[in-house]
Amino acid sequence: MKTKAASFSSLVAALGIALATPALAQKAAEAPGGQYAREAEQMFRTSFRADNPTYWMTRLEQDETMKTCLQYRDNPPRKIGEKLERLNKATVRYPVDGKLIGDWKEGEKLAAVGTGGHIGFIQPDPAGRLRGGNCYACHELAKKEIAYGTIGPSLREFGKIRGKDEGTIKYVYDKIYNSNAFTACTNMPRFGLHSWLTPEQITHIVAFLIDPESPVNKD
Amino acid sequence: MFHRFIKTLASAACFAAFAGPALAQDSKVADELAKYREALADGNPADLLEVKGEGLWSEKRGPRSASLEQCDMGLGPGKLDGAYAQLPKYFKDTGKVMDVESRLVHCMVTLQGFKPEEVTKNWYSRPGTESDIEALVTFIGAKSNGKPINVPATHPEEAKMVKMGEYIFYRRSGPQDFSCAICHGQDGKRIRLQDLGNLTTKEGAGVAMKTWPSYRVSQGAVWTMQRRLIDCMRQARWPEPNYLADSIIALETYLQKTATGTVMETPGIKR
Amino acid sequence: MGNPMKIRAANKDGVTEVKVLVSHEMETGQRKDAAGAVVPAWFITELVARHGDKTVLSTEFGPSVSKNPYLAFKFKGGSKGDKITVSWKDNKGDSRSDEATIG
Amino acid sequence: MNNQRRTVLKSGSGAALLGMLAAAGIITPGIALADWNKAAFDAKSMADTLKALGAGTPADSKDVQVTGPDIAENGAVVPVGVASSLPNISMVAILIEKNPNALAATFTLPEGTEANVQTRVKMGQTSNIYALVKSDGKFFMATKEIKVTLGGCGG
Repeated sequence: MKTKAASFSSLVAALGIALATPALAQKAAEAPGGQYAREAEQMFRTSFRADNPTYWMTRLEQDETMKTCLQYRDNPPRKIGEKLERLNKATVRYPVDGKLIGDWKEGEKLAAVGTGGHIGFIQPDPAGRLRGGNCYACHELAKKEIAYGTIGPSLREFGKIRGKDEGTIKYVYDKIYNSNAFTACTNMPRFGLHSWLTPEQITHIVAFLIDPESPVNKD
Repeated sequence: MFHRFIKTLASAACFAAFAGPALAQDSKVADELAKYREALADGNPADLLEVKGEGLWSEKRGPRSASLEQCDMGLGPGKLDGAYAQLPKYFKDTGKVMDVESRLVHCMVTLQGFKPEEVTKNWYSRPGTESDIEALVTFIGAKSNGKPINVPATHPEEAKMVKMGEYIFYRRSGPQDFSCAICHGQDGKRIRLQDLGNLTTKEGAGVAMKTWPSYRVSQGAVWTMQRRLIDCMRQARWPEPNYLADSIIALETYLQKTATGTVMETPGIKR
Repeated sequence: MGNPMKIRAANKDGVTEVKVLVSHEMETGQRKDAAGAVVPAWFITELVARHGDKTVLSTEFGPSVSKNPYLAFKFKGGSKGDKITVSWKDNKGDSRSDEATIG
Repeated sequence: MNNQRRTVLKSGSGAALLGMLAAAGIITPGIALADWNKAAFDAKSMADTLKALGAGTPADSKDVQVTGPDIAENGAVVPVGVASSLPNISMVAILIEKNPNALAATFTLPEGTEANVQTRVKMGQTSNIYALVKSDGKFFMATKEIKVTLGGCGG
């Protein structure tokens, strides 16, 4: 649907036909920033202190996935989305011992922690502060935690419903490692790709979701 | 592809199965949160700062021993009623699109004779260090209370800033793949228990923009819009843009244009 | 001396309701600054409200009262135009008094 | 950490310092009135706090109400109130069980002041809040749990 609208209006634009295209189709076709996109990128890049550490500034770099998602407002045409998914699928790395399900208790802690990784001068995190998955920011998980977000789907009783077979375990691991391997431009971060979480930490979160003893699946 | 379809189905089923009790629990949580927010609304510490800002506005200060009463915030010298609600806008005298804070700093420099680095040194407060800018912006903001936000962005420079703000809004980067849009591009979502406005709609942007500046209880301070947006970027784990950076003003212009027509209710009080 | 308080007092059916908002850090003494040093405790210890010369409330605070303390209470009596005086002092010896008129 | 805090309180405040300041004329005697109940505010547990307040083991009472939301969106500012229909209430106190020091505030109510006060407190975590009142010289108590929730962006 979106793809059609996009190609239709670009065709219109290419032919230079002054047609009253529906507002929606026009909006879907234009990349954010329109003719000023390049200038906006330049302006954004020069909004920071010149003496910032290099590793801070690398956080502004965009890989192909980020650039493409921006261009399509996180809603890429199907073919382009599939290409991104293949690209991201190829990045998934596994723990050396090959075990994809870890300790749910560790996973429970990581799911609740939203701190870590803040840089800058105003409120940076102290060096070495635990970086969590911050899963509750977006997902419902254990019943007892009422302060959960709704940006992502509810994952309550995930393991109970989806089972604990190898395929499910691998899917969950891969999804946390690189969410874009399944849905291009999803809101969910690519935790493994960016080394935000280690492969081992990801196995703990997998356990938190799947282990029958985990509070996600009990009580 | 088929695999993905199955997954989607399964998660839809998961949601449906638990929608009943989850919603009941959610509505009780929502009621209690409403109670919490209501209890805070009467007695907003931002009111203390507003009084301070009013004093600072008329006090003769700086090397030129001048007050800010001749400052032109876009409606003419000294005209503050509704001024906050029509910013950012293009100013001929500087040839730039300016927001309330960059314009205020401009006045403190040109009228009072302060050096820019002097006035922006404490652009936000820390425990034990107060910020004149926070107090002044709280005062200026309150002067737009009850006025509709009005940033049509008809000047070409303003229209350009709106587009550039839109670009930054959707721009993803950093170790969490964040952009403004991933949290603020949909209706009816929340992060933990905090409602997330869809800032791409008039309603969502309106609810967000009308209450700033706002006292944040988690921070024990009033936050200006610059502080709010710079902190969003900190939370995205990016480096902090400079205070008064054009990219922040561009985002403000984009958001204020989207919110145009919404009646201001400031200072607000938030988590 | 601190910043001025915001005091509101209103009489209704012979009862005066007083609402006070105080500007104060209320530092707990448990927070660490960016360099990791403990920020010393700094909080209001006592706050007294008077209607004319008569004390209508005296309170003692510990550091777990919130930053910029808020207080609301009611007393019998008071009429429009009467003065309400609120005074506080903190653990560093700082103090302040402000007044409001019952409306 | 708590020890450091206590040291600060010992050296930086307390009746002695205020007395000195009052004597030196730095603060007016009119303001340096009552003695801040250091023992009660320094106490950690509920039991020690009650002891320091001279309250012993107060009876639970349905005629005492702790008001406040069940859920606090942030622990830094939690609105709480105490109200009671018991006769001749001369004192009200708010205690937070799981805070490092349980006592948050005490209110001395002269005759004519209603047993109905509201304030805002800090809570380090989800906890029971206790309201203590002194009615006709006897102590009574009521409790309510307030859940403190985390914010989304992670601080």
